[in-house]
Amino acid sequence: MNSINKIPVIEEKRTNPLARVFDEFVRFCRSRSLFILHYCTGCGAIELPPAMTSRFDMERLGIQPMVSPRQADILLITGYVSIKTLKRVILTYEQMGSPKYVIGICSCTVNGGMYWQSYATAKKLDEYMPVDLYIAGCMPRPEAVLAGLQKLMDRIHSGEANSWEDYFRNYDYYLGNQQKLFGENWQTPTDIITEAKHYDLIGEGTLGKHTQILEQHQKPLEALDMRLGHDLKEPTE
Amino acid sequence: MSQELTHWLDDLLEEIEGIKVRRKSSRRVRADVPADALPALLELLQGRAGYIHLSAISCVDWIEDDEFELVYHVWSYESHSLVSAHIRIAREPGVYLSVYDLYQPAGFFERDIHEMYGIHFEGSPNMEKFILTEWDGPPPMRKEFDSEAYVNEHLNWQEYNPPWLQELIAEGGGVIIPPEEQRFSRKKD
Amino acid sequence: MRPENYEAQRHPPSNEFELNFGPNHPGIEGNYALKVKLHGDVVVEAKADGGYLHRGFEKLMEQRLWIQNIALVPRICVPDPSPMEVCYAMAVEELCGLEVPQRAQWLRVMQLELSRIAAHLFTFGGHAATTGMYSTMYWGVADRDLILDLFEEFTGGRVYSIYNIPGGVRRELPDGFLQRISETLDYIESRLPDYDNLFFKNQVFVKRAKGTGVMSQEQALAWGVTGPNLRATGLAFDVRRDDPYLVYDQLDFEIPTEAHGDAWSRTLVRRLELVESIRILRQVVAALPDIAGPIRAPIPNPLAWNVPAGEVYTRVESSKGELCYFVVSDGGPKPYRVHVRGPSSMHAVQVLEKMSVGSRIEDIAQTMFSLDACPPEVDR
Amino acid sequence: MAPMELIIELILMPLVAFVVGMMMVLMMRRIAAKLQRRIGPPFFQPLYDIVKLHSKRTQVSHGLIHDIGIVMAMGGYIAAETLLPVPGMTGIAEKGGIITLLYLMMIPSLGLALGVGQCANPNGSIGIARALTAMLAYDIPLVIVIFGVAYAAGTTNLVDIIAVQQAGGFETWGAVQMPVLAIAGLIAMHASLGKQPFEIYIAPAEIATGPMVEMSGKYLGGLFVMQCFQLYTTSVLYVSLFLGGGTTWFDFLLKSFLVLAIPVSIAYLFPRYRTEDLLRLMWKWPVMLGLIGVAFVL
Repeated sequence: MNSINKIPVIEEKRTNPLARVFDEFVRFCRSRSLFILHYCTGCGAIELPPAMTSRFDMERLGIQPMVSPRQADILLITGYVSIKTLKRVILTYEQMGSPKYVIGICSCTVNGGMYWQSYATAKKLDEYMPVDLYIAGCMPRPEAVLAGLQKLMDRIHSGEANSWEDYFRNYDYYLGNQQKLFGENWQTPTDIITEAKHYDLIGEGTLGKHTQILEQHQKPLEALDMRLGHDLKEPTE
Repeated sequence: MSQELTHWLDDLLEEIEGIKVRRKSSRRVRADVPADALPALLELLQGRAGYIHLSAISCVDWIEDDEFELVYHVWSYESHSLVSAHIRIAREPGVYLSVYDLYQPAGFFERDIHEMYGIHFEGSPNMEKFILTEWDGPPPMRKEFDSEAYVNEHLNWQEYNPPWLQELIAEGGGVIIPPEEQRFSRKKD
Repeated sequence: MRPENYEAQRHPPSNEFELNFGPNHPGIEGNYALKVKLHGDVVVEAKADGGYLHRGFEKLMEQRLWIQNIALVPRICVPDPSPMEVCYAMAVEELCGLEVPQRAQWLRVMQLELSRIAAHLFTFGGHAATTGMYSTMYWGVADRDLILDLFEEFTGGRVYSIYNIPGGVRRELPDGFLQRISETLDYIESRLPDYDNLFFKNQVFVKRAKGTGVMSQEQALAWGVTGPNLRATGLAFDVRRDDPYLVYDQLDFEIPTEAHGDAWSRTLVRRLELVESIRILRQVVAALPDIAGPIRAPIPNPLAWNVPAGEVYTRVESSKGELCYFVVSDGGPKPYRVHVRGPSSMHAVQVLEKMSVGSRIEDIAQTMFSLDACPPEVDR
Repeated sequence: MAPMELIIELILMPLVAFVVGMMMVLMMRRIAAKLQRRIGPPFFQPLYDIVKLHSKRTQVSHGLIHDIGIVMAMGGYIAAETLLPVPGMTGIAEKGGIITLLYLMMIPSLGLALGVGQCANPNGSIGIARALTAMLAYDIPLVIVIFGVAYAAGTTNLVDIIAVQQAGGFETWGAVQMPVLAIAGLIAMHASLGKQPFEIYIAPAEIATGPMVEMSGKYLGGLFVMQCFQLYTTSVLYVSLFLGGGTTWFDFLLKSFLVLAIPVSIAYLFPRYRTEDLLRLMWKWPVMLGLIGVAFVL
């Protein structure tokens, strides 16, 4: 499988010196206030409470947990993602507001870890969404988690943590991998292509043969089915 | 206590035909029963001997015999002993009776075995998928399902092959084990 | 940007609506979901939806060597991994007829009880956080970390210790470890009054927990509930005493019970078990210096180890309930079948579904955490 | 007063409120950290959060009412600040009076209700239903308390109420003159802050932060700003009603922070009530105390 060639994109510096000071300030604030999405996808989540609570205290770095994907900046993939979870993770990722960052914690997100033989877990997280940072280990200690988060803070501050733009620029690649795993009729409720146009982030890899497949079967966007059993009938019109 | 218990249990089990009882230790009894006699056995155990706790239902796929083995582990809070009732059913069509009306925990285990092995339990309240709701392959726990082949077909894993390792290998070193010497992970036997 | 799923969902005219409670929800323990149908804020129907943590352990174990699986099993239950190792090791030992040295058995008891304390402290934290009292969570998880430090020191791993192998344990205790374990136990014991004042005697918490998620003893027995949840309905059953393994029959401990079977009773049972675990650990600390001898029985070359054919069913009391392994060997180098009966497979699925019905939306999370459901055990 | 001066005051008062409010948020988080045996956030953390939220690239709007709702939520408090006299600035407090202030303090909840309603998220709807219920619960004792204070002072003008209290030094403070009312007011104020044990409408474990669940970027940032104003308004109102306002900025801020520290310290030691327990509690004790206090005043 050929991997995409990732071009590090650094935000353009504006010419107006005042604007540059402002941008610098905004980047600093972004790096100092990180909201983590409260989603435990796997076993690494067990080391997050220690990192969050009294002993290691994430809040002194300005990091705090948030509940809904809309509020959060960081998606922590804590360990292996089963295929069922991966669907939810992608939905969640697409609903988060940009700029957003993904951290893969634990070895399983890197290459499947000790579940390399398992039919139920996805192996390489960065095939399905752009990952800013991996924290390897099984499982990484809270110190390692905090060190990783600090590294992310540095990268945000210097403007290097732009992998979320990568998702728009190379959407075809990510969608292709998702379709390979979930079937060709895979569709998320978020319209990524429109969003990419909105941000002016259409790149060479945004549209391709996989997005064509998507457009063929794309239905008008509807809420995900949340029904219980079969007792609820379609309304008669 | 255990002498007395043996005696009493043996008397009870004599009422069922074709049963073979083997006492493995003071608290473990193995009973092999014909498939059609199991509900009667469980009813006896539950009603007359106080084996009211169904600890688990396990399924073993004996592909060479073309049979599934179902094991019902029941525990008695009174006599502190566990009876494992083994039955064998044909692999095709793989249908058996539910014991949900005797033991409610059976609902979960039967559902689990249904999705993992494809055995259908008649009379079970809920045979919907629970864990593998988004899985459309064959029941994965069957022996003929090759998990590794499935993974190779559908997923990529990262080969760890950094430049420094390649250099080492080029010089004749490294940690690579030739395929014929790999005994555990990839071995097919 | 306009939101995506903006189009309203078509519904039949009804006062009822559905809510996905999880998998991304702070009121859910782990990665798990409950689909609930609500009338106002009363739950009419609840359906558990698992499988988010499914890794196919039972299949993986069939593909790996007996000794490799030791590293795999603790991952089945993340908050309380030690009983998994011990239970699996016991199963292999029974198949091979290995005699475990006395010292190894005492060391295993020590590991199990430390793990139980850690798991209970974690549960209290989670339970308190569902009702909005985060201070207990912050304290509890930080104190649990001291136990993890002990784990790290004597097993090498903070969470997944992989301390057991079939036939014994991997390492001897470090120097002065028993002294440090006593100090930690003293500290945790000295913290218990604080927890009582903050959490267990907190009037608001008592008001919320009493009468929430009630389960009678008959129901508990019929539903197959085990562990602290069963003991909270008044039945003093504990695998450690009634189906003893390791050296639990030489230890002196009580089995605390409570009568009401609600969230409050379940919490209190765990609180009392904490004291009993500390008591057991003190006995172990007192006894260990006198028990000399090897820490593992000689085993054949583990990479070419053909375990004799047979099947075995081992049970261990984990912090969530009765944990069982059914292991079948066909005489080969790998297990033929391993079935894990996670204790939560009962109370996290059927029991939770039944208990949620009729309760209110604010009680779902509390019910789930007071049952101490552990989704990875269910999904495996 | 010259119109120019008035305009400057009207601009300055919300700004001051915002800065002080951010420090109050910081104090709240620091107190929580101390109780939870940890260090807590850095000094400028509230500012970082707000700037970061406003600089998000994605702003998910659910429609016009959603936008207006957030504006109402902030605007209600910003208007309320101009009615709260601070040392040296009275704004339009003399013309507005305490009744207007009470109305303005209700607007944010209503605005939020409108905005969240359009999000069509069931968690948000339940949350806002709870928030309005909670408002119903704490407003009754609050109104009783304010009636008592206004009756005792003989005016509904907040400037005059403060002047009456400052007339005789410490002895003429509302809290000394009407201690029962002051206690009832403190409980009502705690409930209006929406902190544990009265935190029924955020409740992350139950309804996933209720009204905030669909808020992202600037919308959430607006709510963070609103929280600053909320803490400031509540504590300054209490200081004005019972602790004699402030003669200098120093004692004014000292009193406001101390008053706020009481409910905040309590909050982190308690779980939350159920909705009906909150109603029962609020309509029983503070209302009873308030009525007794009013009886003393009459």
